[in-house]
Amino acid sequence: MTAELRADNLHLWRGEQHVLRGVGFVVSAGQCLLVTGRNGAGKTSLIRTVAGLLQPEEGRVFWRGEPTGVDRSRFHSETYYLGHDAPLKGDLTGAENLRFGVGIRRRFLPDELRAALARTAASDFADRPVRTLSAGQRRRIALAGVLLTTATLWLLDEPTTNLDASGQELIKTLIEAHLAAGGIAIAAIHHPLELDARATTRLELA
Amino acid sequence: MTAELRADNLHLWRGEQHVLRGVGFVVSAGQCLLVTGRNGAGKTSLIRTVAGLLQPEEGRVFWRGEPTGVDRSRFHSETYYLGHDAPLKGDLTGAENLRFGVGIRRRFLPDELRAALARTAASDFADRPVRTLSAGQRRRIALAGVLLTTATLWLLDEPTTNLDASGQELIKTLIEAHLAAGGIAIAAIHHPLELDARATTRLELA
Amino acid sequence: MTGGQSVSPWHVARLTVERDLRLAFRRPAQLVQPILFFLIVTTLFPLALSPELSRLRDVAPGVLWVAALLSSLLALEFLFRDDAQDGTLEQFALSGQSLTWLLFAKTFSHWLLTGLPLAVVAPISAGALGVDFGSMPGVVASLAIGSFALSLIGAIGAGLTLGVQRGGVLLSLLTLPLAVPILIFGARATELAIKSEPYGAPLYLLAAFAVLGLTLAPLAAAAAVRIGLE
Amino acid sequence: MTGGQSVSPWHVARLTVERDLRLAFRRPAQLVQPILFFLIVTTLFPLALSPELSRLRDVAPGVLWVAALLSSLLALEFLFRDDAQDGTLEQFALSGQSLTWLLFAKTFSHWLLTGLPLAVVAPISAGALGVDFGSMPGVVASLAIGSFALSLIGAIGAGLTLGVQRGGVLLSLLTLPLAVPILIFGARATELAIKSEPYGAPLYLLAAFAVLGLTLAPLAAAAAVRIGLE
Amino acid sequence: MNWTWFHRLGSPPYIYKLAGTLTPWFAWAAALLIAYGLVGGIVLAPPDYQQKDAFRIIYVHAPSAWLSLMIYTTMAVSAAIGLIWRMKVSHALAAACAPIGAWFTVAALGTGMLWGKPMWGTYWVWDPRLTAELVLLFLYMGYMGLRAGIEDTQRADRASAVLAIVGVINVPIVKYSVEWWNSLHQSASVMKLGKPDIVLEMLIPLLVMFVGFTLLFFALALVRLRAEILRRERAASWLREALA
Ligand code: HEM
Ligand SMILES: Nc1ncnc2c1ncn2[C@@H]1O[C@H](COP(=O)(O)OP(=O)(O)OP(=O)(O)O)[C@@H](O)[C@H]1O
Ligand SMILES: Nc1ncnc2c1ncn2[C@@H]1O[C@H](COP(=O)(O)OP(=O)(O)OP(=O)(O)O)[C@@H](O)[C@H]1O
Ligand SMILES: [Mg+2]
Ligand SMILES: [Mg+2]
Repeated sequence: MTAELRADNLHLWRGEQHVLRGVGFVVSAGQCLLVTGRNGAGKTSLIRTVAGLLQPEEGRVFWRGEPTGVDRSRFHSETYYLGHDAPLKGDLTGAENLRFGVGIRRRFLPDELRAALARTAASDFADRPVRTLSAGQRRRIALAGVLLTTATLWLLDEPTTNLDASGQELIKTLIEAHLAAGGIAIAAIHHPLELDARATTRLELA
Repeated sequence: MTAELRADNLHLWRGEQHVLRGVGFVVSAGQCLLVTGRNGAGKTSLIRTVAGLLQPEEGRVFWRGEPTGVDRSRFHSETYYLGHDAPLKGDLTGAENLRFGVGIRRRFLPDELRAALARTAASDFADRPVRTLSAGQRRRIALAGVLLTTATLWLLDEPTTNLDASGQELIKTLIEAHLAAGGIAIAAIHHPLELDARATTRLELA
Repeated sequence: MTGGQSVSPWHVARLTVERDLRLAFRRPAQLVQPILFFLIVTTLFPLALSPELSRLRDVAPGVLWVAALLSSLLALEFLFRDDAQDGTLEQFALSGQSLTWLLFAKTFSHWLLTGLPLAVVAPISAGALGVDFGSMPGVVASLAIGSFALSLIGAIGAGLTLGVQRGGVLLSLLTLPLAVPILIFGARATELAIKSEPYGAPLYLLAAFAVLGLTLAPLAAAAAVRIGLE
Repeated sequence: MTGGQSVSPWHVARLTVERDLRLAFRRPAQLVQPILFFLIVTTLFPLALSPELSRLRDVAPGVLWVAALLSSLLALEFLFRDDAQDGTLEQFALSGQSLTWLLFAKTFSHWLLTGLPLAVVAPISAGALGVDFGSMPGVVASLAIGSFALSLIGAIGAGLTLGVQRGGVLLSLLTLPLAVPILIFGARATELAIKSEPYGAPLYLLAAFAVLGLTLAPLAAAAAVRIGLE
Repeated sequence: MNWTWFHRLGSPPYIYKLAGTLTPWFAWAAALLIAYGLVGGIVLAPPDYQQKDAFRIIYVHAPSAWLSLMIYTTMAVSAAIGLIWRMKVSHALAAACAPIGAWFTVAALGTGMLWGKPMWGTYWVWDPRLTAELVLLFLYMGYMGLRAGIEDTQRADRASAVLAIVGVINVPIVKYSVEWWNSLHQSASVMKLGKPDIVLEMLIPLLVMFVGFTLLFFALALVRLRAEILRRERAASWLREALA
């Protein structure tokens, strides 16, 4: 079956709170789901539930028509999750981080790595220990990782955080290219991302 | 002397990089300095240098006409720095965090605490352990701390991070009120903050 | 603007200690951990050694003190670590209050939470190692004073290793050489107490170390923390 | 889209081990720390105990093993901690690769970096405790195998304590009971080696523990880590 | 008061050049003195009536031991100066001293152990002085470990300076341990107030060795100091000019 992510009637409690109350959606190849909502609405919770990091009390997530729990490792090999904090080792350089971090998912050539870094304008500082990078520089390294993984499904939690104006634009371009290539993206955002309206669905959590 | 912050010809190296190259500015009571610049331009470094957390190789910072290093504790007692991450203890509730965190700086009544939390729309979750809060909810607690401290000089590093639309508006209102009361603010930002132009100076780092 | 009443040093210290105690009591499991660790280490020895009580009693001072030292060291790692990670330490440094005093308050509550309980439960371990009941006051006193001195000295190392990832083992490396005198006199006091001989002299020396630590360690720790924040 | 060549389990393990080794060698100071800690702890005993070599030799197996165990425990805390904090573990769990296998690779490199060096330097400490040169092979072999088993068992505890702040002491608590058999047989093997008696039997038992750990521990650790990530 | 000399001492280019000029002088003087001391001590001095020839280890042991303490003190003092007056060269000197001091400590321990076997029948005893000297080695290692653990040179400088200063407490402990606790180890016979109680033929080579070792330390420290300065100032313009 072609790429499609569907969530049915998700219910999630966090502590005392009923955070997701019957959330459902379908996103298919070439589509992006923008999740919005006030602080604490449940955007992060939703994305982590889709990724399989949180277990909903009710409802299921389907990938290519199958529940994601069934063949978890296949689902995960097609998915990339980038959360509030970038998963980087301060003591390794940006390039090394990607070599090891993405390397356990797929083999790639050094050229591909360079190309990904260049696309996120991270080449200049890719060979410095991540510890010495600014907040936005780290995000750019992490974004190069998203590209390099070539996953079909992107799960991005506030991807524009810490990025400057050119970075905001970059996010938009990257997602558009990903969708054009038949990928799927789910992004939690606070600032409007002007994506092509036809390819975008919005989900407002309350 | 009235409140005034002046920086003269600041030079700062971070590792191999000459990050601040002769930065200087003056901000006086009722004024706000908005620091902008691409990722890695040195916004965080500048703010930390002003706070006294980094030592510049050259140049000095003056507060009320005196170098900040001379009577450090007086300068600090009039300053509040809020960095990329909010200084909160996950195991304490928001209210407790403020009680201890701000309490070592000044005595305040429970009512003041409640009022500060209400102003940042954080009352609803102020009694839950911070660990269980969403990214934006944490920021709101930290912002209540800024208000409660009643410092004259605010140093804010990307204050709108993780905040929803109403939060962006809130930041603007808070800074405006602070300036109107004769305070000074320095804020590093990526997204435009529509403050009153007369009260705002911009500093673009390159 | 900078209004409100100003705060007295006592108030500052009280708040700091109260905060640490409250944090600790939020996770009661953590509270008992140093104690349990101490008890377990002291029971490991009889396992690895021999179960004859007479031989055990001979090594009891050494075992008790090494266990106390290690348990202190393990706990020390967290003296400033959490506060450094979440930015609390930065706020301390920028609070306008004396950083030395704030760190002293933190060190004191650390001792209340780790060193003192250890001295209190020591009689259990000591009993298991064959020490007589009459010797317990000496054992407890020497451990209580010694662990206070250890906490103070450890504060320096904890401050110094702030900037270092996985500072734990480095912290031990830095603290142990300075802790050796405490270990020697502490073990000596305990040994004398166990043999029912007068143990005043080494105990006074231990107290002298604690006083020395009291005056110097918070200063050094504050200097170290300031550097670590850069 | 999901293109590129797929990766073999060996490649995954190699990358993981290489990453950990590289991280460790980036900070050479860290590499020698467990060793130094071990050496220091073994020198503490004579200080707290008595300086007579004959008496020291009697307690040598116990001291060596307790020091090795503690040094392992201290290091164990960092087995998954850093990776959990910076999100690497989350990425492991979401990588589509076997988490069990990834964690086994991590545990193995952990042993390479902490357990093995410890066994290698043990003769120095043993010598200081009065052990003869001829007994060293037995001492080294028992520590090498024992520390491998300890790392494996520790991995379970390290996984379980992920969600727990300041898991260090709790980790020790969880691991110690499981580690007791290793301690007993290891110390026994070392004791026999020191007395120049045949030490094959306890050594085989130690190896058996390691094999058991090899098959079960990574599975349990993976389950524990999954829970910790929620 | 004129402080220019003090500021000159804080200037890396000046120190770099000065160190370069002084090093050969120290090195040659050290070589000559050590050669003389070795000949005097090992060939010319009479055997000890009690210890026979074993006592000759003293010519390496005692100077190494003295230096291990002296170097630590030097390191701590220069670290303190660096910390108080923010003098980079001073930190560089402290960093340069540490490994040298550690090696002298190892030498003192090693020769002491070799000497211990014939004298006390064992390589090692847990005696206060021996232990304190071992602690000194740990302090040196801790100092170097802390330096290696912190990437940023300036932070490493200042953090390790605090440690060096705190650890200086151990120096008097090593020095006076023999008097404070009854120890197997020899008490001071040369380095003490009043007349040394050792015969002149033995004493003179010993003192010559001591001066020779000290000069050797100076030479090594200056070489290392130059390397430190090079490493730290690799971006500075004066260096490019100096090397061009
Ligand atoms: C590992 C074993 C040893 C260590 C760590 C050690 C350490 C030291 C130290 C630190 C000093 C310098 C003390 C000072 O400056 O006052 C010293 C001096 C000396 N040591 Fe040792 N020592 C060891 C073994 C021995 C042995 C076996 C002997 C001979 C019996 C010996 C004889 C001396 C003498 C004669 C001096 C010069 C004392 C003076 O005039 O100040 N040492 N040793
Ligand atoms: N600890 C460090 N060591 C060395 N270099 C550093 C360190 N921290 C930051 N830098 C470098 O200093 C420069 C300025 O960093 P800074 O964090 O001030 O940037 P910024 O303007 O706040 O960027 P951002 O918008 O991404 O937050 C960057 O090039 C960064 O790589
Ligand atoms: N670990 C937790 N335990 C209990 N409640 C939690 C936990 N994490 C989050 N919550 C609560 O669940 C709700 C949703 O949180 P979530 O992080 O998903 O919000 P969000 O939409 O991502 O918010 P933000 O825009 O601030 O990032 C919030 O009310 C939050 O307080
Ligand atoms: Mg969120
Ligand atoms: Mg920044």
